[in-house]
Amino acid sequence: SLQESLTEAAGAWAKAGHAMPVLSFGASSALARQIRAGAPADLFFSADEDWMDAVEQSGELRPGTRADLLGNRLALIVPAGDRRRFTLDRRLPLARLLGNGRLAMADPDAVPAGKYGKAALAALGLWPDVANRIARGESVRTALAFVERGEAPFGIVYETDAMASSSVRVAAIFPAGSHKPIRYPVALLKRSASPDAAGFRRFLASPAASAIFRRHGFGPL
Amino acid sequence: MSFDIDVRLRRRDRDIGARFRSDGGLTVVTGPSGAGKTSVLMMIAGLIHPDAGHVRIGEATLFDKAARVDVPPERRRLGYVFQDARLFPHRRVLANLLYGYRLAAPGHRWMEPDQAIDFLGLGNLLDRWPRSLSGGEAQRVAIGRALLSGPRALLMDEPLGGLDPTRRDEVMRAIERIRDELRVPILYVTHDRAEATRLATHTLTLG
Amino acid sequence: MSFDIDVRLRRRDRDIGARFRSDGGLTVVTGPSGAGKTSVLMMIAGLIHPDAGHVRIGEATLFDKAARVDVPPERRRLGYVFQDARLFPHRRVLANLLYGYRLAAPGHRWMEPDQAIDFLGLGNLLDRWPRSLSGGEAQRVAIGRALLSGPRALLMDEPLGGLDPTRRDEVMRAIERIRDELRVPILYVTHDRAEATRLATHTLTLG
Amino acid sequence: MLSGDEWQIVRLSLWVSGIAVLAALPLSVALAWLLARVRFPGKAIVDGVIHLPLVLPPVVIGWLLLIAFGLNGPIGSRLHDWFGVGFVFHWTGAALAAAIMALPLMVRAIRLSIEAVDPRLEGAARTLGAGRWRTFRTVTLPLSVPGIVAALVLGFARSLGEFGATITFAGNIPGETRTLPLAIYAQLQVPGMDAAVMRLAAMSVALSLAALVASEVLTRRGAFGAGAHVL
Amino acid sequence: MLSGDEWQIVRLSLWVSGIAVLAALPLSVALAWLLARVRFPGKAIVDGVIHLPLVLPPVVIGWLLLIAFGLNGPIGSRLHDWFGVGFVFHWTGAALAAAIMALPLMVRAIRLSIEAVDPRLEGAARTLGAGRWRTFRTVTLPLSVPGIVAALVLGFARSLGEFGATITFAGNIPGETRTLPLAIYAQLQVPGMDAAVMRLAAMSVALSLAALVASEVLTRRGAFGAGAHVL
Ligand SMILES: Nc1ncnc2c1ncn2[C@@H]1O[C@H](COP(=O)(O)OP(=O)(O)OP(=O)(O)O)[C@@H](O)[C@H]1O
Ligand SMILES: Nc1ncnc2c1ncn2[C@@H]1O[C@H](COP(=O)(O)OP(=O)(O)OP(=O)(O)O)[C@@H](O)[C@H]1O
Ligand SMILES: [Mg+2]
Ligand SMILES: [Mg+2]
Repeated sequence: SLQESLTEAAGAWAKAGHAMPVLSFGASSALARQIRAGAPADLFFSADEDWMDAVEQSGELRPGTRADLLGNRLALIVPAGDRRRFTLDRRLPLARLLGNGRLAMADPDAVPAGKYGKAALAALGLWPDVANRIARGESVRTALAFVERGEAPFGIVYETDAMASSSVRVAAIFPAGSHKPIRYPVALLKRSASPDAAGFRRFLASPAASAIFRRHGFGPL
Repeated sequence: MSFDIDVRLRRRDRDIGARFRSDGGLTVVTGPSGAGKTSVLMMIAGLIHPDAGHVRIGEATLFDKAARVDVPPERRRLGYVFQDARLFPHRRVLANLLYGYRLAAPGHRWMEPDQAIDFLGLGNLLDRWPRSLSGGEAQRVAIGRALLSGPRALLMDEPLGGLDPTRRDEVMRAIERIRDELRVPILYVTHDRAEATRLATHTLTLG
Repeated sequence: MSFDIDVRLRRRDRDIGARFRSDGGLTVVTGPSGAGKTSVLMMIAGLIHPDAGHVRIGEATLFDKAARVDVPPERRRLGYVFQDARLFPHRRVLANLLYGYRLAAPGHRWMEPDQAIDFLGLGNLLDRWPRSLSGGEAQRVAIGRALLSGPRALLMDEPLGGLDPTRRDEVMRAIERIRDELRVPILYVTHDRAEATRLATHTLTLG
Repeated sequence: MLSGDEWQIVRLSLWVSGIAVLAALPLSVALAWLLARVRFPGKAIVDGVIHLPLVLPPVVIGWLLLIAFGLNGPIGSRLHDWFGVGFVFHWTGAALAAAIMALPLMVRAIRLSIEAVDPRLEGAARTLGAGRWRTFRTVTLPLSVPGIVAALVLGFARSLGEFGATITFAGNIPGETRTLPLAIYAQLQVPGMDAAVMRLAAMSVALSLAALVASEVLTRRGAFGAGAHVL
Repeated sequence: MLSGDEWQIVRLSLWVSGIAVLAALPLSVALAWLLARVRFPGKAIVDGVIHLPLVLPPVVIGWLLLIAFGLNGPIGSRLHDWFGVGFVFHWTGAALAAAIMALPLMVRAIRLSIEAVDPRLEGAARTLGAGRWRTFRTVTLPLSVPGIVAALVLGFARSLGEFGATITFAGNIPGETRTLPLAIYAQLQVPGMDAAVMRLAAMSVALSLAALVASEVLTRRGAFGAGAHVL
């Protein structure tokens, strides 16, 4: 998730002599709804392009300020004790590897990480075999916990999440072509009254901020 | 001051009620268990709604089915000593005694707390919780609470039940004074013949 | 069958208790309000723990502080008619009457439900809820419930309070029979002199 | 009105909530009685533990359940070895989560009612030959019916609405653990699915209304002829 | 032990939960009385609406609050224009969410106690000259203290644990709406922060234990000399 790196970036921005931005973290859906309900926000940084589109369509964005800032990769993870490595392609017998176990991932119909995961598995032709073996989590974090606790032998999460947990190991990275690029768009809101907002948005795209994001595993675009 | 009462109530199996007039004094109400004595008192007090009839005490019409008069219990000014004591369990004895006294208009009061505490022998119970009282102690507090509320009439449902002969005699003397000197009309339920003979100016037998 | 009782209890302000023996029959307990009559009955029944003393009825030692005997109330087999009726509000009259009867060993029972219902005049109340009973009706049910539990002795706390003279006489006759024919020892609290004179084989005055 | 999938979700929700509440009831009664009528050392701790599911965010409770009842957890592994019972990714897990979340509400409601039972009636039962346990069964418990009914209603409603602990502990598996709240949450994550959300939410509301009405009828039945001598 | 930030979170949680419970109390008492003692058409609906926060997933409640109390919402816009009160991204929003979520528990506890008050005592008060309202204040309410205390405890605990509605409605803003559960959730999102989670969770538990102990003391004070003639 964006939470840690963004907090760090905000700290760096404040250290450079600016006012500390007020950050509110939550599911993209919740944030988008708050914006639509008239919440006094300046900037929307979303992990879900669909919700950014929805906010854009309802005319809340300041035109020309939307940009994709970060990218991420999708990882197949296993519990830390599992030493196997795999290559993710059509030949991977994922269903057989799962056995009676389940594949933990965020909700493939609702949450972005799940949607990307489903698309990638489908592109690899693996989805039909595992579709009824999915353990859906409310978020990537829930899916991660299932693998961390050994309840599920495999999980699909963002590379950034996998890197942050010592209880899981990345067994494979999904090929870039197997799903739409994972992008984190940011945009200024029409309602924004803060003079600092545009500056902070520019800062997030700056090399200084990029370094922070990269350290957490994001691929700045 | 006088009673002019006519109340009736339909119960599942039979009718209950009473009809009588009396020009003040103490009316003893007797009758077998289940005759409806308590029910009549409750109807007069406004705690049960009669199906028909009227309740007049002195000049005041407190209930009249035909004329659609129905004064709520708190404005009837009737001092009710219940068959069970019904003390407020969350107030100490003194607070129970003063509950009605404080609500009464000063002009309506006709007994002071000290007096009641004295003749009912409540002096050393004042800071006790009702739950810790013996049967007779609770009954005496209930009598005091009703007298102190400055009522225009008294409804007493076996008020001396559970009192020992000495207390009984003291309370009866007080009731006689209230009847004769203060001329408060009293409706008095009892099964005790001696009590009835001593106190009654009228007798009403139910059932 | 006999009572051998010595119970005492420290209360905040003073001590309460009683000490007496009697060789069966009916022991009337009198004394002013607050003397400790109810407390003594409760201690004998095992509902309050005495600070010292013993309770022996017939051969059975039910409580002995020194010997650390303390039989729980349900195994003392004492039929307690409380000063307030204490009927179970969630059971109809018949179920109240049969509560103790059903729990008693058949060999301990000495009265049948029909008998009790008959002499207490409860026939048309059997399917009523306690909450709808008049004071006297509830009291009669309470008496029946205690008698039917097949007790080895009776503890009766003003059992005739609230009964009309006719019922009173009937119940007293039944108590006399229980005392004389069944020879069940009885501890009987009352303030009524006539009742005491008629029923007492012994008298115990407290306070 | 509802699609086949949606009906399945409703049925599953009813089943999970029903089982959760019935399973939690005996424990709730026992705990309520303990807290209402017994003095023992560590009472505050028991009381505190019961309240945990209220105080901690449901996700944390789910996480703790995962640690304790998961296949690798101290309790879960034993239950699995001895009885073959699994919780994670299984409807039993959803029911366990719902029961745990409902427990504090149920205990408190029953406790309030037990505390309101007149101990003098219990004393009367004792003199009539009923031991402690029989007295509890025949006097205390029936007189606590209002609290028990309230516990059932509160517990059922809470179970119907349970989300965070369930998804964290049991996952979100269609037909197995996807109850109404999980389905609603998933729809909420998708822009433009507000109508589907509303339909499922309406279903939840309808179920709980039915439970409420049933409970009112139950309580009225259990009123022991109230209404007589009312004032 | 706790860092400065963490203390701030604890203080904010206490403040938000305290305000929420105190604000919900009068409404809870009024609703409890209505449901316990008054018959009126549409009673089932009122009862049902009160239970909504239990039955629906908290996130849905947060969303409904957002629709109603957001700056563009029918209520929120008016409150903002007239009183300058805003809820979204503001601690008042967190308190409102907590109060709404606590309401059904509080109403039920108080209702149970009011229903257990002997109406004959209310009748006695009436004959002594107390009108309906005074009877309620001087007899019914004080005798319902066990339910009120239970309501305060349950409500406070529930408020302390409130997460879903708060984050959806009021956002997750440090120092403003980031209460303990939101902070815990944030830490949970970060793998490997289990120690921080545990520390914050322990804080929640400590606060609610303190509330529990206080409530036991309160109830014992309000026992009106119980213990006499116990059986
Ligand atoms: N809800 C009810 N349903 C049926 N009968 C009732 C109800 N409430 C009271 N009764 C009956 O009405 C009759 C009159 O009751 P009431 O309490 O007025 O009698 P009472 O004359 O005061 O008797 P007591 O001397 O025993 O106190 C009784 O037979 C009682 O059982
Ligand atoms: N918890 C208590 N604290 C202090 N005093 C108490 C407590 N419980 C009872 N008492 C007192 O103990 C005394 C004995 O009470 P008990 O009920 O045994 O009297 P009694 O002889 O049965 O009186 P009555 O004829 O009025 O029923 C009374 O003065 C009563 O007030
Ligand atoms: Mg009567
Ligand atoms: Mg007594």
